[in-house]
Order: sequence, then structure tokens, then C-alpha cells
Amino acid sequence: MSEATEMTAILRLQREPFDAAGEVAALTRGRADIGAVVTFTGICRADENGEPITALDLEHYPGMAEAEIGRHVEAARARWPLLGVTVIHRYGRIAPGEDIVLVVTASSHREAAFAAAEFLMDYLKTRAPFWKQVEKAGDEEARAKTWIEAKSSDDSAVERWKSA
Amino acid sequence: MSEATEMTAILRLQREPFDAAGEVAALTRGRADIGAVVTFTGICRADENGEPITALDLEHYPGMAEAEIGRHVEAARARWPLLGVTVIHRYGRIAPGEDIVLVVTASSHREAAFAAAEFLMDYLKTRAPFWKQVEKAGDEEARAKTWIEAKSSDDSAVERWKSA
Amino acid sequence: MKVRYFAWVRERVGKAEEDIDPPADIATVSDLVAWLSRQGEGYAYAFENPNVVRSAIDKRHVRADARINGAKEIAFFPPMTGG
Amino acid sequence: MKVRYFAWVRERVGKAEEDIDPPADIATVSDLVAWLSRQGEGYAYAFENPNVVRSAIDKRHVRADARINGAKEIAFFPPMTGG
Repeated sequence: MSEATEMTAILRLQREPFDAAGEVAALTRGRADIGAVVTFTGICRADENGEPITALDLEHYPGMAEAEIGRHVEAARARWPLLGVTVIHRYGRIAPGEDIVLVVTASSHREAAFAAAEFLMDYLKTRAPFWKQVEKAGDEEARAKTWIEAKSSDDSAVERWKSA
Repeated sequence: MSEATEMTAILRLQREPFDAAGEVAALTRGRADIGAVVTFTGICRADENGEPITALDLEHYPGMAEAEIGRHVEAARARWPLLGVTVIHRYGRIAPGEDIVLVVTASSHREAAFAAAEFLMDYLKTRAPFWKQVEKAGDEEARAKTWIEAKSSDDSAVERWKSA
Repeated sequence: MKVRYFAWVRERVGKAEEDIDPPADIATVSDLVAWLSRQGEGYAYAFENPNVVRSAIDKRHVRADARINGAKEIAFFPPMTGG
Repeated sequence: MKVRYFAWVRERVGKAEEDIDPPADIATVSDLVAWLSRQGEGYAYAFENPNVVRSAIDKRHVRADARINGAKEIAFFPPMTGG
């Protein structure tokens, strides 16, 4: 492996919160070939479709989630000159204001870093086996949980990577 | 101003390094309406066009740089439903591995955050009055400085925002 | 063959996974969906709109016409909403 | 009227800024560039390819046909390379 194409890929699914800054530092530390780092953080909002929520609950398919994300990290590497990629996706109960997902992409130049981060997010939304439930306000007994429906805008977003 | 459209804009030009994580925290702290944060960090590489460099030296046009970036932050706000924007651009001598520029965009959803961050970076590259000089390796006397030439790929990148 | 269910498919079927032994003429994922739909009310409810339910064989997305021969694990779930 | 020079335009002209008083028939930025080019070797070198040099009036980008009447500060510089 030549030094010029050295690429770090980190992929983790976890219940615990993550430290975005620490992950960026881990990806860039000791390297002077990275010129651009794009970080996407998905955060739990306090509302869903205009209604207040108390939490999100994320279910996932262990094993397949890692495999599916790993395949898309490989596809991103094949498509853009990346020097580093980190994907961390949480599962379990997540309160408003907490982070849900982190994608970090590093490259020599900004175009590849932006494109790969968007590509990975579009695929995470539509292809990674995670399902979100919202927990609506109310006391312990009254808390209604509802599965979030997939958005057709997410399907259109992922389509753009197929034609190019 | 309604709470739903509350937007924080931070714009700084400085000689000192910045703390990307601290800036993201400042933008998102105490809010639960932000669902997506995109961070772009531009970093000084140890090479320019394949040749090793010892530093970049950034000159800027004080007053105009702030005004020009401010106008593009306003244009981004008008175009996408942003909840926060931070732009920090350093000037002066910057060593390989050090950060040069930071753009943070926050929105309810990822599409706006990604698009606004790319828009701002494309404009910073081509319209913000900054000029980069590279300092090539050598002893104090022999250090040659060369102005970096503008890239036509950056001009094409900025064109895409005009047709849409 | 192991079958796994996720999200509201799991809730409707009433279990997260089970081992099944479908008849030999069940060749594809859509054959299996039709067969499962006849195994009880929960299954019928879960697969009431088979076009909505997604499937994976051995942890890879597949279409309804994929052959199940040799599969170790087949999973059914709603459209994904991660990220 | 104050004129400011940046990057290699500044280096070629040999100064960062100066106050000038061009003749009354100098109406546009390109008139001013032509007039400055006649003020010495450094100026001629800085503006040898006038299409490359960018200009701003009162801290806003302008084209070469912009009128300079009323301008407080005119700046000349190479294409920007920030970000």
C-alpha cells in the first residue's frame, strides 16, 4: 500500500453518545495530506412533523447494519479519493438534543469530502437497516410510540448517485 | 422574530487557530430544533501541486473580506432554511496540519445544511478577498514564496449556484 | 431456515425471529411472503401490503423475486429510517 | 481617492496603498487601470494583463466597466485563492 492512498475507515454502531471532535482528531492526527474534512452530525430534534416528542427509539439489525454501511464506505472509497471515513450510528433511546449519527470524510480537496459525506448520508437514510420510533409526550403509561415513515424525498436523494 | 426562524450567524477573521468543536457547540447549545449540522474544515497540506511546502501565508483585504463573506451568509440564509451559520477564516502564516477555514451550517434537515456549506465554501474560494502564498522548503534565506494560482475548477464549482 | 422480523413487521408478527421449514415449492422471497401470510392473523397483517415490506437474505437487501434456496437467514422489515 | 493593492499586484506596484488624483476623463475602472499602467514600470508590470486583475470599489467586487465617480477606495488584486 502506497502512503499516498493510505485511508482510515472507522465504523461503529453503539448505544452510547459519541465525541465528534475526538473522531475528527483521530482521523486527521499526524497527517499532512488531508486538506478537507467534512463532518455531518444528525441530531434528535424535539419535534417530528410539528408534534413534540420526548425521545427517539432506534432499532437496528445487528450484523446487517455493519455490513451494509461497510459496503457503502467501500463504494465511497472506490468513487472518490478519500483519505479517511468515519461512520458512527447510535441505536436505542435518544433524547432531543442528543446526537444520532456521525459521518466524517477526509480528502485532499473539498469536492470529494462533501460528495462522499452526502452519498453516505443518503444511503444511511434509505439502505442501512435502522428504524426510528418516536415517543410522544405523556406520562409513563400514556407515552405513545409511533414508527416514523420513510420519506420519499430520501429515496429521491439516493437516486442521484446512480446516474452519475 | 419568531422562535422557529431564529438563526445565529457568527463570522470571524483571525490570525489564531480556532476550535471547531467549540464553535459547533456554541451554535447548537440549548436548541432542539436543529437536526443536522455540517462542518467543513480546510486544512493546510504539506504539499502544493506535489511539491513539499513549509507553510502557507494568507493575505486578506480587511473590511472587504468580512463584508463579502457576510453578504454570502445572507444569501445562504435567504436560500435555505438555516438555523445557524459560522464562518471563521484565518490569515497570516499557517503550518501544514493547521486549520485554515471553518464553515458550520445547522438546519432542521440535512439537505439545507449540506447545500449551504458547499455554497459558502465555493464562494469563499472564489469571491472572498484572500490570497495564498506557499513557502517552499529551504533555510531562512532560501525560502521561496510563490502565490497560488486560482483554479478554474473553483470557478466552475461556483457557477452551479447561479442556475439553480 | 431462520426468519427475522424488525420494527412494525416484528410487532405485527408478534416475534423477533423463528425457525421455519416451508414446503419445497416455496422458491422465492415473494413465495415465502405468501406462505407466511397464511400462517396466522399477525403474519397476514404484517404482510398485508407486500410491496411495502423489504427483505434481506443473509444480511443483504434482495428483491421479492430473489430465490431463497440456500439462505440461512431471511429478514423482513419496513422501509429503513436511519441516519 | 485611495487605491489599495493586494498580493502580487501589491508586490509589482511596490506599495500597499496610495492616494491618487486621476484626470477628470478617467471615468471607469478600466480607464483607471490604463492610466495607472502609465505611471511607472511597476504599474505596467502589475497590469500587464488587465483581464487577470480584479477590482473592488468601496469593498465590493466590480467589473472593469464600473464607473469610479464617487468612489472612496478602489482596490486591485489577483483572482482570490482563499478557503
